[in-house]
Amino acid sequence: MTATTLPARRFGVPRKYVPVAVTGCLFVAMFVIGGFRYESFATGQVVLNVFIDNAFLLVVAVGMTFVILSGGIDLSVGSVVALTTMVSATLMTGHGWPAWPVILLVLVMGSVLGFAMGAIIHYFEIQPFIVTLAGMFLARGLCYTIGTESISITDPVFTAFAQTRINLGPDLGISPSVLIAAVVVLVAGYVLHYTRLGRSVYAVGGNENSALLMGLPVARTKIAVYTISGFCSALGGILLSFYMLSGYGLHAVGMELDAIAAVVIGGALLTGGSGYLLGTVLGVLVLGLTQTILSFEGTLSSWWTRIFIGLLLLAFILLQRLIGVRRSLRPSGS
Amino acid sequence: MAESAPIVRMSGIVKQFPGARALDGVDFRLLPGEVHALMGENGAGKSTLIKVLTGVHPVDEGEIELAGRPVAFSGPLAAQQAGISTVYQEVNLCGNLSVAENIFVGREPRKFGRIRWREVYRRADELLDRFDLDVDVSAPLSSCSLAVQQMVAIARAVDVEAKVLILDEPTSSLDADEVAQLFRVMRRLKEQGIAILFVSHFLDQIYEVADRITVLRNGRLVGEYLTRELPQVYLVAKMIGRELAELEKLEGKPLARTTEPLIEARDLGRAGAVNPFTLTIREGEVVGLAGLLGSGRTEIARLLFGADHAGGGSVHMGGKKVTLRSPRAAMNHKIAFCSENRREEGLVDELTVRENIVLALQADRGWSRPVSARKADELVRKYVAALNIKGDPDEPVRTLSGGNQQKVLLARWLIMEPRLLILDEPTRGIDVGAKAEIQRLVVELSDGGMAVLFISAELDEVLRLSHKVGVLRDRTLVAQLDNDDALTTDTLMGKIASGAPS
Amino acid sequence: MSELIRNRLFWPVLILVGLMALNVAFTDNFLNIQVKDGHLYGSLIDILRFGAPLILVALGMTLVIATRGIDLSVGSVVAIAGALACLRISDLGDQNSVTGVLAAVGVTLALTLVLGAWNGFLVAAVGIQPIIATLILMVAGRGLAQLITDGQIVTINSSPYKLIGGGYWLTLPFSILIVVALVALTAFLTRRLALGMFIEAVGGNAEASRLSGIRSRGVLVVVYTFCALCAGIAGLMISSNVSSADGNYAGLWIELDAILAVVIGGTSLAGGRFSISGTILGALIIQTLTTTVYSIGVPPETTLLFKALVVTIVCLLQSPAFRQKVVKRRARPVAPAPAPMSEREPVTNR
Amino acid sequence: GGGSTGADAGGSGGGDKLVMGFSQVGAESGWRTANTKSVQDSAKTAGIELKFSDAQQKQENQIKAIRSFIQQKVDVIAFSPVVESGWDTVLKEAQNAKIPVVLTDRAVDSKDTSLYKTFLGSDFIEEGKKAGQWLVDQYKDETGDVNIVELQGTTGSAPANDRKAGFGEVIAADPKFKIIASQTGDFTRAKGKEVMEAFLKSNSDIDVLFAHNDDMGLGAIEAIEGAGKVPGKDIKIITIDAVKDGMQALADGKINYIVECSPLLGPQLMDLAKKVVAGEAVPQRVVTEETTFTQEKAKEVLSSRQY
Ligand SMILES: Nc1ncnc2c1ncn2[C@@H]1O[C@H](COP(=O)(O)OP(=O)(O)OP(=O)(O)O)[C@@H](O)[C@H]1O
Ligand SMILES: Nc1ncnc2c1ncn2[C@@H]1O[C@H](COP(=O)(O)OP(=O)(O)OP(=O)(O)O)[C@@H](O)[C@H]1O
Ligand SMILES: [Mg+2]
Ligand SMILES: [Mg+2]
Repeated sequence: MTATTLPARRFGVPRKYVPVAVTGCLFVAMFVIGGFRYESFATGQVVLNVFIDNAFLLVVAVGMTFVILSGGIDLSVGSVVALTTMVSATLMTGHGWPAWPVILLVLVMGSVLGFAMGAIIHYFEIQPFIVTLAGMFLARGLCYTIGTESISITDPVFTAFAQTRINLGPDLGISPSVLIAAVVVLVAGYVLHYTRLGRSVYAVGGNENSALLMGLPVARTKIAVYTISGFCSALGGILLSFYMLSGYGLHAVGMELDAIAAVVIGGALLTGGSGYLLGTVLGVLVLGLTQTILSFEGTLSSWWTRIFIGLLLLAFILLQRLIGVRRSLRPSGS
Repeated sequence: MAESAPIVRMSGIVKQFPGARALDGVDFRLLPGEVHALMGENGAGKSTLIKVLTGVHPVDEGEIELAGRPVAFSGPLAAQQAGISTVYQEVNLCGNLSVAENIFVGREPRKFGRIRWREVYRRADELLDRFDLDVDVSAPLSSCSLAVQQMVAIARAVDVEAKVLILDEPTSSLDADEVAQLFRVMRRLKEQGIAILFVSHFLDQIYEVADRITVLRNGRLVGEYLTRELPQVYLVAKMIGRELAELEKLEGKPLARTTEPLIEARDLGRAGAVNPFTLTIREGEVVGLAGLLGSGRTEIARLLFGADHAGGGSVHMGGKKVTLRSPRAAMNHKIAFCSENRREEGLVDELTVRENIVLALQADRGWSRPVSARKADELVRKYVAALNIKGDPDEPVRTLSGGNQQKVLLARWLIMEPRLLILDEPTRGIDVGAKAEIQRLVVELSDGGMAVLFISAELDEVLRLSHKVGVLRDRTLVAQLDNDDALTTDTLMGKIASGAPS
Repeated sequence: MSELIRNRLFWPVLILVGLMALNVAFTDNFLNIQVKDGHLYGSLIDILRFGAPLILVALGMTLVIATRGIDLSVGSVVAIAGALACLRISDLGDQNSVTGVLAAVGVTLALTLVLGAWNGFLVAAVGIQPIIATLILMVAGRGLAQLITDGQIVTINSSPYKLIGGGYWLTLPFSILIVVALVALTAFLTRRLALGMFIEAVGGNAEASRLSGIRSRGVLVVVYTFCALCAGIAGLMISSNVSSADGNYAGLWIELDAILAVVIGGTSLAGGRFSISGTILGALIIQTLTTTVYSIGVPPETTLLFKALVVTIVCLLQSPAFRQKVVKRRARPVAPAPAPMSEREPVTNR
Repeated sequence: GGGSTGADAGGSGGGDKLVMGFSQVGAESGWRTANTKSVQDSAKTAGIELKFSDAQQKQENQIKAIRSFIQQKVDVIAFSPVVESGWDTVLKEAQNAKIPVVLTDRAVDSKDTSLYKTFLGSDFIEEGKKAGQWLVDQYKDETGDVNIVELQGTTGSAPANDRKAGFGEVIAADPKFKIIASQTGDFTRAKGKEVMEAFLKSNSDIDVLFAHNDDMGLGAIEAIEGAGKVPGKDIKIITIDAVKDGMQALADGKINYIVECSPLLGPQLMDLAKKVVAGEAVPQRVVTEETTFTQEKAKEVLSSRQY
């Protein structure tokens, strides 16, 4: 019981940050290899493009991070994104609504949907996988009921958001969506690490029963988490509308898997309670950079593209595991 | 002691679980500024009463009053807000959060809604210092031993400004020093007028700290007594409903020096867990391990069972070197290990009592040779009777009371008929009757030739059972003492504290 | 009666019956089963026939989920199996040669075993989270399937192969016989032998199982391999049914349907207890739902809404918490519950 | 803008070989694969370096790919849009980078037609109309109701929407044509068969089947045979695409009519690309040569089909 019983724990990166650190290093390594392999790859704009092209995914993945940290899962995000684009496009193009009320409306819609799913999950004790799967069917079904065609968005506000470039230097620029995504990440990071809600999310994810017995507001936390995810999906949907300038029921098919993959690649555990937002950001970047590499490669047929994505994912996860395990073996613990 | 108005009053409480009536018309009251012990055998309904009080389970019938007003809490949160702070029986914390957070989560010091982390760590450090606990408060809780976790849970509950403090078997894996610390804190709180409800199976502890005792038996109230008016023997009689014959006497343990060494660990060790040690266990010998929290007792047990990989050294059985690469390998050498943490490392909650009991046996036989239903029935019936396990063998094991769960775990390993049985805190959370039962069992088994490695936080118990006691200090096996008449708890304490050979 | 309601298969059965009733109301001869060309013919038989691959995939998925895992790669394995088998058969000189077809099927199933073992290896030995470990094969596997077919649809004309998914034997659809055999085998392995207990133990508490001497890794590898094998056989059925292999679409999203079937059947995604009969019911519910959509003429645009509605109802009905909170709340004012309880004999622990 | 090609020092090929970035929708069907092959092969023959990118049926992936083509400074960008709308932003970026764009297979709905040079491809609505027209002609003497079932493509996808619309428009002229059931078969044989089986159970008198592609038609044929009916006789079948298996079935008399939708755009595309890069004028719209097949015609051309 003296201080000497304690193993030195403060050398290097603390163990809990190892997965994130490893992911970060691997991301940099990928970028460097790409830079050597392809001409005009190692430019700042390539990195910025990864942000531009994945701003919506980033926002959606932030919401997913909350859900996964709490030990749940949200399969509805992709459909909610599609529904958002569809509703925005119909209201603006079809009914001539102005942009801002539409944005407000869809954000509320996404949150309400998330809230409803969260409430069902908590109060009726149904598994999140199923509830959000039903939510996925529902949102996608609503898209098709609204219309099966793709609808263009010509609203000036949306067009401005889509086509404005914020210059960061010579030949370097980002879209406003990137800024929005960045703000979302910062706010979410703050919420997760500096508010009671955030810490409750971790606690509920760690052990829901314990959290309940410790007197934490489990119901509120779980419902909040799905509401946040719904909100983020809607916001991601708006960013996707900026990106595509169209609403379409087939937008963002399978985006839920991308979001989940990003969160997990970033080192979070699907069982909940472990992971960091920074990891999610890195996870999104890794997925984005993978795609960039593929199009720079430019010679892969469709199926080799898929195999290659799989292999890259595998290599990444394996390296992450191997390096991570070796690092975390050093301190004691069973 | 002037009787003031009770702060908690429960009357006519009934709680029915599917298959068990856990509480049947129980009355209970708790006065401010007293330590009130709730006593009863395993499965008597103590934990259930506490859970009903704090809203974990809704009551079926009966009334609860807090400070004279009827209440029905929707959950622990509501109870906490009303001033009832609780440590539940099994450590209920979040292993993924840091030690400090486990103490403060949900009530972190904040400024403009922003958590002040420095303050959190500082206060956590301070608080744990009060319990003489030296841990890195930023380390994840899961890296701490069960005992530390239990202390953290207590620290959390004590730190809440509450009118009522409930501690359900808080001392089950604490050693004497820790318990003393806890009692000091409890007395201080008592002086501040806080009512404390305390559950423990250690009678000495009850008599040391409790003012009043309520006894439950089979979900019914037996009575409420002042501690000083109720001698121990009567208490036990009230708990188990009959006289406990010869609790203290355990016969038949001549030092079995002549037998063959069964297992020898030579310079076995694992970096960061336990320093290399050499230990011989003979057939029919009971070897006790004594030491403080985190001194490495559990680590030794895990190494001998192959649960962790040894970093160096070797294990020999019957003169031949064996490698204990996995629990499987150890089981092949007829070694059994009853873990201290029954919830995380022992039982499979969802499986039935029957399945949990035959699990190891089945694993040993492999998937293709199922234990026949008849054999399983026979074994289960035998051990349910032998260990007096209360509960339906076909119900999930999680519905059993804590002590009965511990017995199930024990039964799992006893049916393996091992040559070396490693028991890590086997009497944790077990009532007096059952404890005597288990102790007698250990003696019987060793008389029958089985070697036992016995780990317990209670030095008395270690001394009573062991032929030889290994003393651990700072993860090092500092001494191995023959248990002759010269060895007393005091000499052991001295060893643990100083480590110097006496 | 209350015994019946408490049975965990009660609600799935009720829902299945409800869906059937809906069909009967809309379609005249829904329950008709005739013998046509020497085999059984009718909507009910269709549900079984088209449900067969889903039942198989869900069967494997049940065991994986029971170990607290999940297998996203089943859809790709379905595609790979179909692709490889059809490719091998199309290379045969005589596509109707039974030995040739058997060889093709053998090679294919061997490959699916390898794929499953690969998943199991990643999960058990490398320690990757199941969802990601199988995501890798999900993505790459579909590419592999397309690589095998060269992106085309491989069409074959082989009557022995046709038997697997589209043929009949003793007037019964052969695919159903395969399913029955596999289900019986699984039930035997898990319920008669001790495999089921090991799976449930590993899923319930992996560390405790390891300390009880169960080779958790081995169990995991076996389970993932079995799941891939089931998916492989399902892939053979699907490709055999239409005598062609489609690398891109075969088995697309079947993993979601399979997981849904497992959960509707009462197996928790948190691992532990599993129910094979529940899973079969779940798969039948999903297939009946699909057939219902076709036969009562739900327009394609609203199909998903309909599905969402049914899934929600199913899950709500199955949730004890829902029944307690919503159904009981209504009942309470009519008859105060506690009264009869106290009259029951107290259960004593003697 | 246009002609400034020489200035692009980039392109990984170096030298003065023309570099084309081509963003394909995916590999979701045999048709699409044939399309990809045609583009790749003719690029090789035309001496054009092809940067190929597969979008796996997602528009966002196509936009990403185009953006990366701009980054790689290719000489010309060609792509088959997944959907019509939503291309303005990225096409403007291409315009700013002075990279000409050629659309294949499907148009975009941009108001600003200067964003792309030309559009090469077939017209899905027209295909639906051709199918409908044949039906109207076939049944012009029939007085009773003609019961039609329709197997749609993937819900919401462009070919499904347009073929349905074109077909519906033509047959709407005569009220005797009744679509009694219409359901998606996801463009696949398996679904086509499954849906058709259900149709056959719930509708006893089906006269005509219109399938949005050959594959669903082929699946449906199996279902019809399973129900003891004769495809092509008891139930007339019209499909679209004219892939090899479909043509075979047509020649065998199991399908009655196929509207061609040709995937072999490669040679024309390379031709256009060269012209565009050289700054030559090209027509805004180039329609691929497509025909229709009856059973007789199918027998003649069957041996010479490439895909
Ligand atoms: N969730 C539950 N479901 C069904 N039965 C339960 C449940 N919880 C407790 N029981 C039963 O209620 C009875 C009382 O259990 P309780 O946990 O209150 O005992 P206890 O007095 O705390 O015993 P111990 O000293 O062993 O902790 C036991 O028979 C137990 O099996
Ligand atoms: N007082 C303490 N301060 C810091 N760390 C501790 C303390 N007590 C235990 N630990 C941690 O707990 C870990 C587990 O130790 P181990 O399980 O071997 O102990 P033990 O002797 O079995 O004690 P017990 O089972 O009573 O907790 C050690 O690695 C140590 O880091
Ligand atoms: Mg208890
Ligand atoms: Mg210990």
